[in-house]
Amino acid sequence: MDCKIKIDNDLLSRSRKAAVMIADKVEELIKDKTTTSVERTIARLMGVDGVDSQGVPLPNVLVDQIKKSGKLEDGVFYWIGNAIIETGKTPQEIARAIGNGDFLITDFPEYTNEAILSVTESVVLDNVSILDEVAEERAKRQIQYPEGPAPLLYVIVATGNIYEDTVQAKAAAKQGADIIAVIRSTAQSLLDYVPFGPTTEGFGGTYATQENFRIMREALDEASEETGRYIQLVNYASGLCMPEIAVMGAFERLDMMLNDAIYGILFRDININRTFIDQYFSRMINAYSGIIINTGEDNYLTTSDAVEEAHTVIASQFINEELAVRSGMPKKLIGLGHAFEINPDIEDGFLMEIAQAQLVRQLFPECPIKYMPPTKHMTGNIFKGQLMDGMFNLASVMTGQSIQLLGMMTEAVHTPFIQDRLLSIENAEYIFNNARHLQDEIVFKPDGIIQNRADTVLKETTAMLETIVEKGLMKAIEDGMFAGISRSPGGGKGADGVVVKSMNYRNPFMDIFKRGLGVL
Amino acid sequence: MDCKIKIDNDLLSRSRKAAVMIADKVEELIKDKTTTSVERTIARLMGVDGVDSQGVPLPNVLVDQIKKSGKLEDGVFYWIGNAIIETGKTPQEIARAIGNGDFLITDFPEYTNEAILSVTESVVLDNVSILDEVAEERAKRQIQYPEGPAPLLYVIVATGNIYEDTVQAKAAAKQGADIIAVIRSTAQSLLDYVPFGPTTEGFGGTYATQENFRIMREALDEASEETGRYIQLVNYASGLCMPEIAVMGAFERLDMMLNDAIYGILFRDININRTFIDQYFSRMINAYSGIIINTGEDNYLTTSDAVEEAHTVIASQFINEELAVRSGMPKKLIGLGHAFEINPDIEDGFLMEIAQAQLVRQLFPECPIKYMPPTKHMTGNIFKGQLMDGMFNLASVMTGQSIQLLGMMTEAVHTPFIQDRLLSIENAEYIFNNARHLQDEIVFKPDGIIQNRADTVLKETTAMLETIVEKGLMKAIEDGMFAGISRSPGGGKGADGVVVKSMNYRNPFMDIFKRGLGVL
Amino acid sequence: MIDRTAIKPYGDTLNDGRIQISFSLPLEASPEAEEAAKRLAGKMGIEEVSSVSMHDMGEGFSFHILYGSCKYSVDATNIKVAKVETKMMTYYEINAFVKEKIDRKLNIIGACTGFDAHTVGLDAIMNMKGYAGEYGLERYPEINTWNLGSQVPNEALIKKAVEVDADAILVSQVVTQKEIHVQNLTNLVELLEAENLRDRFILIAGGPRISHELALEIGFDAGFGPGSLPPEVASYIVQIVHKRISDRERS
Amino acid sequence: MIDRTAIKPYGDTLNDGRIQISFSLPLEASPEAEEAAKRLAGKMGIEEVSSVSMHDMGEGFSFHILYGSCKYSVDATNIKVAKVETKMMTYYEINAFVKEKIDRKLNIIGACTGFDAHTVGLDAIMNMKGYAGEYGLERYPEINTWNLGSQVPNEALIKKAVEVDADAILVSQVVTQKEIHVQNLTNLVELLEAENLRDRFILIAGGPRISHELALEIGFDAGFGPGSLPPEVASYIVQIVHKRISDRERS
Ligand code: B12
Ligand code: B12
Ligand SMILES: Cc1ncc(COP(=O)(O)O)c(C=O)c1O
Ligand SMILES: Cc1ncc(COP(=O)(O)O)c(C=O)c1O
Repeated sequence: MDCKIKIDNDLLSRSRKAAVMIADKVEELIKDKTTTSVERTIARLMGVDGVDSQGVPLPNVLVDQIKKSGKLEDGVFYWIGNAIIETGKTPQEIARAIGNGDFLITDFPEYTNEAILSVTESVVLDNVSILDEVAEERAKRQIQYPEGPAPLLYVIVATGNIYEDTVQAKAAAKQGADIIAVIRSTAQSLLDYVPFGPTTEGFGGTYATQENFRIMREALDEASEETGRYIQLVNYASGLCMPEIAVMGAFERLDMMLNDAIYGILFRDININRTFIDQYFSRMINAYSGIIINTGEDNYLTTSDAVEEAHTVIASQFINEELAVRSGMPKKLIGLGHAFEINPDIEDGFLMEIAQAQLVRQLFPECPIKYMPPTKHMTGNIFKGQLMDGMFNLASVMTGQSIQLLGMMTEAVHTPFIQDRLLSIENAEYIFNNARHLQDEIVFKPDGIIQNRADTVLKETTAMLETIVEKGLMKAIEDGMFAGISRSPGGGKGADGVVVKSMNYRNPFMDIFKRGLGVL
Repeated sequence: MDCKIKIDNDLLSRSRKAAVMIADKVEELIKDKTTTSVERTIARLMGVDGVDSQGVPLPNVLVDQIKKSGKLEDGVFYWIGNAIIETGKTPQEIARAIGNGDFLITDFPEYTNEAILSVTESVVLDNVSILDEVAEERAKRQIQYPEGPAPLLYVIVATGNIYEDTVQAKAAAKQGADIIAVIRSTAQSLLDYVPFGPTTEGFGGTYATQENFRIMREALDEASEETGRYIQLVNYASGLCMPEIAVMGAFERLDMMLNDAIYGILFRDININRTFIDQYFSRMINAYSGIIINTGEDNYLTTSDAVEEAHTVIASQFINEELAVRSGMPKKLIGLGHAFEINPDIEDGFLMEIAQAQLVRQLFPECPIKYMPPTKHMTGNIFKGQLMDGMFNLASVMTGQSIQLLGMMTEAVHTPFIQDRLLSIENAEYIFNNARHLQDEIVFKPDGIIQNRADTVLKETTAMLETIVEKGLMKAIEDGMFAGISRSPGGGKGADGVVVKSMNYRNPFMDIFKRGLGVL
Repeated sequence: MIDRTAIKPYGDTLNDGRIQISFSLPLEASPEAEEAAKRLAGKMGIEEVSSVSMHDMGEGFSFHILYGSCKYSVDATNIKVAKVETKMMTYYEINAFVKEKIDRKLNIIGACTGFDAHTVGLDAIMNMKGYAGEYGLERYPEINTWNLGSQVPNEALIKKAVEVDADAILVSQVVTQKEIHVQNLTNLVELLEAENLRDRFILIAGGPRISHELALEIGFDAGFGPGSLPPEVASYIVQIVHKRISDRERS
Repeated sequence: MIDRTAIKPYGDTLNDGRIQISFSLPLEASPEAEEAAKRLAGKMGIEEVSSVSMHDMGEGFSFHILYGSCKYSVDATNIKVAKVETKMMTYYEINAFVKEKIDRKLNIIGACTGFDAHTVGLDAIMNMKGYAGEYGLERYPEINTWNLGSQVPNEALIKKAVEVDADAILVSQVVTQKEIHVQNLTNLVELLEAENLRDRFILIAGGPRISHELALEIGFDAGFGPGSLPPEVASYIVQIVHKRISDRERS
């Protein structure tokens, strides 16, 4: 990929420096804290799964009981370990027993950390080695079924019924899709637990459950075998259960996870601390398991004006990138998101889209860039919509994007029908192929509309990042600097799930992941 | 408009030189001949119109009678003038009388050319001044209702019924169309007369009649007033009645005429001599009346492969241009045609389309270039079709084309429905506006696919033209060098309408037009 | 001439009935699937059916595009559609109207209810910045506004509406899958009725799939669909508030 | 499980019946026109109709896009579509077949008849170069061909077919407006019958709107639609010629 636009290196290094300072403060803020969802994740990593007789997931049963006893500050690892010593049971048996009301886990005599580390060593290593195996399995399959040329074709399924989803997903794969995302039901991000088992009822999406992951993975593996291409599976490590879903995805060989440092705060009114803590551990799980994350900056442009707020996308990408690096993510797993959302009626709007896409591409050359389609300005006019999606596909292949979430001509009407996906894949394949090397063919005029637009956006980005350094990210969010949405540090859902860790607290998984990822 | 691709000036000047030599031979061939259709045209220019009791157009009645008497070599002008002297009637009265069988025009005693010129002077000048007035009226209206930015939006109507056509045309104008072409009925080009009066039955189009021209002109003038844009009207000066239709269009203020030097020979198997003779006079009428012609090279690519045969389009454009110049056409009236017809499944096909469009644009910088949409590779898949039309529109605005014949998503299905036109106009307006200045923004890589493709095509063009010089245009056509269709010089329809002029022969209109146009 | 009592689709000739349809079938592409598609069109009253495109989609599905001639017509002379009848005023006229005729500031509260987090539409109506060149309600000097944002439970909305003594409640519903918007809106009306509060507020729904008719059916006072503008909504509210005051004074 | 006796359109859930339709109405865009469009859809048996787009087109017309749920289903178990039944052979197999089993070269003549000047389709089947990677009939060493090109009157075609003693006549018809192709093809059959020549030739029609079924109806032996390939046509001809020879020998 050539460098098509000139980038002001001073602005670039100032932006990166600002991102580092912003991330420093976030790390400072979260380093002594854990959350209920992180603890449930640790429980899952120790093998706890399933539901009690009321249908409450056992990780919740366990963590809720400890929390109720006021002892979550020691962490679920400590208490499970302690119970193992006392009962000789496995973590899962312990959780089930608690679910049955057989005992309170916090009632047992308390052993030393050393004792606990030694009794849990095998369960920890066994579970980590499952993650290793899954990652190896992926690597193996990706060699056996190599992927096509970028931009990769990413489509969503969203029937609400996991079994309908598999039909649609396999059909899409055969039609040419490379990546399948199962959209979650509207309500899920605010649930403080992960539903259990296969599900067949959701609104605008299908619940993320470990069983649903497994069912879809199996279907896509079949599709891989039939098509000869490794079909990637995506879900959302987002919302109140961010790290739990990350670990479930890691167990079931998901390949990508939507995961953003700020999205939940802004768009789901989730507490800021909760989000940052969850995000840090989620990304570590993803990184360790070789799962690509997709950040959610595209959402800013569905809410605010895509011309006026272009720089907020890039500022957020710098922050998301830096935070991901702190979780040990290599650049190649950091999928940064942006979107083609400029009002189609604007003269030369396409030039501005190209400027933005090219800028993102060049600022983050090692990151897989995820390009989101026109949505906000899509109307029920499916014929014009098909065209806007075509221009989006062209912008992508002209600027070397990596992951192309395909636009649907029925965007303003319904979640995709089977034929909507067919036509969107056909759209992308036509444009990508027909203009395959256009990016190598054209040079942008040095002082033209495109270059000038890129300059302006980068300038505004640097200015925004430096303002955030000054006032702090919290205050920036409170001031509505992203998507015009204001959130206060104390507010938001899930705040009560944030817990300051005690001296006793241990999370051996994080230690292993850090070691594996080379995080200090 | 910048020069985006480098053009080899040696190839360019060799091509032009070849075109001059080819045109020389064509002029040589035709200069001592006339045709029945040219003669009917002269009759019309003298005021003959209407039909006899059998419905045969009076220009045909007149010319057929003279021909039957074996005296067409003197020309219809001579015989009408002669009859005026003898009968004192107007040309129209004479024609009507012949239609009634009152007398044979060739039976009168024969007067001298001087006598004839003097008695016809006023009728000739009066009719020419009608043409002048019509052209002035157009000029006036084009100032009052200025046209929008290029590419101009050109759509067709083809209901078969002139009254439905006007409804569709006015709706299209309001939706944003700049140019309306009324497609002719399939059968018309092979009719050796022009039907008379308003018509309501046609296959795949509506008959070109002078009354239909008038009805549509009136409708479009209303549309101009309502939209504030001068709406141009197009028909076909093509087929066996090429010059007659040219003159009817000139009377009824048509603005463009499809008119090609070779199209009829190839695609309608019309005799070569007939075509060249008709074409020469048709273009003179068009030129004198300020009517833009549209050549038909696009048709080669609907028949042959657009990648392999690209050079045949440009070779033909050089010939068409040179022949038009000989008829006194200024460059700004020579609308050269080409087409976006590369198989959409070809990798980098879009780059080849751009190369071709840019090449045509730069080779003929003063000519209005008429760009024809994808048709051959359109299927019933209207959703993909809408997209291909979008890419066509993009190629156009990227390369500065002048006249954009809009593609229809239903191309493979039916002649356009009212909504097909709506959606195609919306398509063009979106793409043109959204990428308005893209052509000023990008430079093509010196040694890239686009430049190399343009080089190859120009090289092949020059070679083809030089081969044609060697073997002669007749032989080239016989050898199937254009669109793979072979036609022999003696064959084809309308050959019997070619007549070698006698010493007596006069065509005062041609003299006036030549003078007006500065043709020697 | 067009016969308005028997309006038919139009392709290129009056009453030709030409229409386009497309759909998928759970049959793999084959001449039989194509025939099935045509027969289905036939059942729908489409004549001269022409199958113009068929795609195989894998997994035993095919996609079909057809053209044909619809044999039905509709009587356009007896169609009545309920519409918001109040006069559309400008920003300035609305503020002047409130000042003159109501003589106190109006209180308007809005929310995206249930799990709906699509705030852009409601913001378009309420936010300072407004929409399509029109100021939003926040900007109106004669109107006090509370925009509760996204995912607000109906109960919370009612509580706040009572607290601020709202004249009008604006509810946005964008997600419509499985008619969830109708359920949410109906539930709000029921809750208000249960607490005997229904008549206290002008109840307005909005969203891309909301029509005035639908809103009336559900028990709202008005509904605003796609492309609605802030002054349309404000015009309606101030005139109805004024009317209700006048009615009360008169009785 | 899919019930093949009651196949319905599929959007994202089995039997949801979802379909898309679009058409124009001779009514200017208005809520009433939108309602008229919905009622029309209703008459077509579409339920839960949602009008998703309406354009005004000027001159009193509007364009409508709707989605909805089709209430009809079709029985896919009783659909039979006539198909060309001969075995598809390759270029080499066909030539070998002629050599071995017929032992003389075949004569095939083709034309675009009437006013039809669309030669590309016929050329795809007949020309040397062929189509989609398959050689055309001209290339077959065991076949003599005459391609008369465009706008050939039926009379001229018959005359030439008799002259060259054709085994098969290929007719291409692309323009279909007002069913002109059906008229042209029917006329050819009638002329042949009148001259008692019908049985002498294998009569084949082709074109984008030709199906085998349609061809049979009109009285042709076979029809070839969009995407047909030269060896398909050649396979059919050589096998039928062979069959007719065998039949004759046997009787
Ligand atoms: C932007 C957007 C989002 C953004 C929302 C950001 C935000 N801050 O609002 C994000 C990315 C967060 C989002 C998320 C989701 N979305 Co969403 N989203 C859209 C999108 C692209 C545009 C909506 C929009 O902003 N339109 C612009 C505004 C101005 O138009 P409007 O809402 O119609 O408002 C106008 C009128 O309707 C009216 N109006 C609206 N409200 C009110 C209220 C009152 C009182 C009045 C008077 C008037 C009024 O006035 C406004 C101005 O004229 C649509 C697709 C589309 N193009 O329509 C999908 C869409 C609405 N989303 C959809 C879905 C399914 C979701 C998700 C559930 C997906 C998922 N499973 O994760 C999530 C969850 C959201 C949730 N919990 O509600 C579906 C809904 C399908 C359906 N019909 O049920 C759509 C149609 C996309 C699709 N095809 O799948 N989405
Ligand atoms: C190319 C073309 C032309 C070219 C033809 C050049 C040429 N040398 O053939 C030109 C520009 C001259 C032309 C002119 C016109 N055309 Co035209 N044309 C087309 C176009 C774009 C493509 C047709 C084509 O070549 N397809 C490619 C070939 C390979 O496909 P095919 O024909 O289907 O052939 C395959 C099969 O059908 C089959 N097959 C076909 N014939 C035969 C025969 C036999 C025996 C067998 C076995 C098989 C077989 O095998 C082939 C290979 O698989 C179509 C639109 C479209 N995309 O389909 C319009 C189209 C056919 N044309 C149309 C019209 C109206 C015209 C005109 C009448 C317009 C006018 N008023 O001036 C004129 C007049 C033509 C005339 N007198 O017939 C309409 C017809 C509408 C209708 N359904 O009736 C169409 C559909 C365009 C439109 N939407 O308006 N046209
Ligand atoms: C980062 C991220 N997470 C999650 C979601 C999905 O929304 P929800 O919060 O309902 O899971 C999105 C939507 O685009 C997103 O970008
Ligand atoms: C120059 C020219 N004349 C005429 C026509 C129309 O065909 P016909 O010969 O039926 O008039 C075309 C078609 O594209 C054309 O390019």
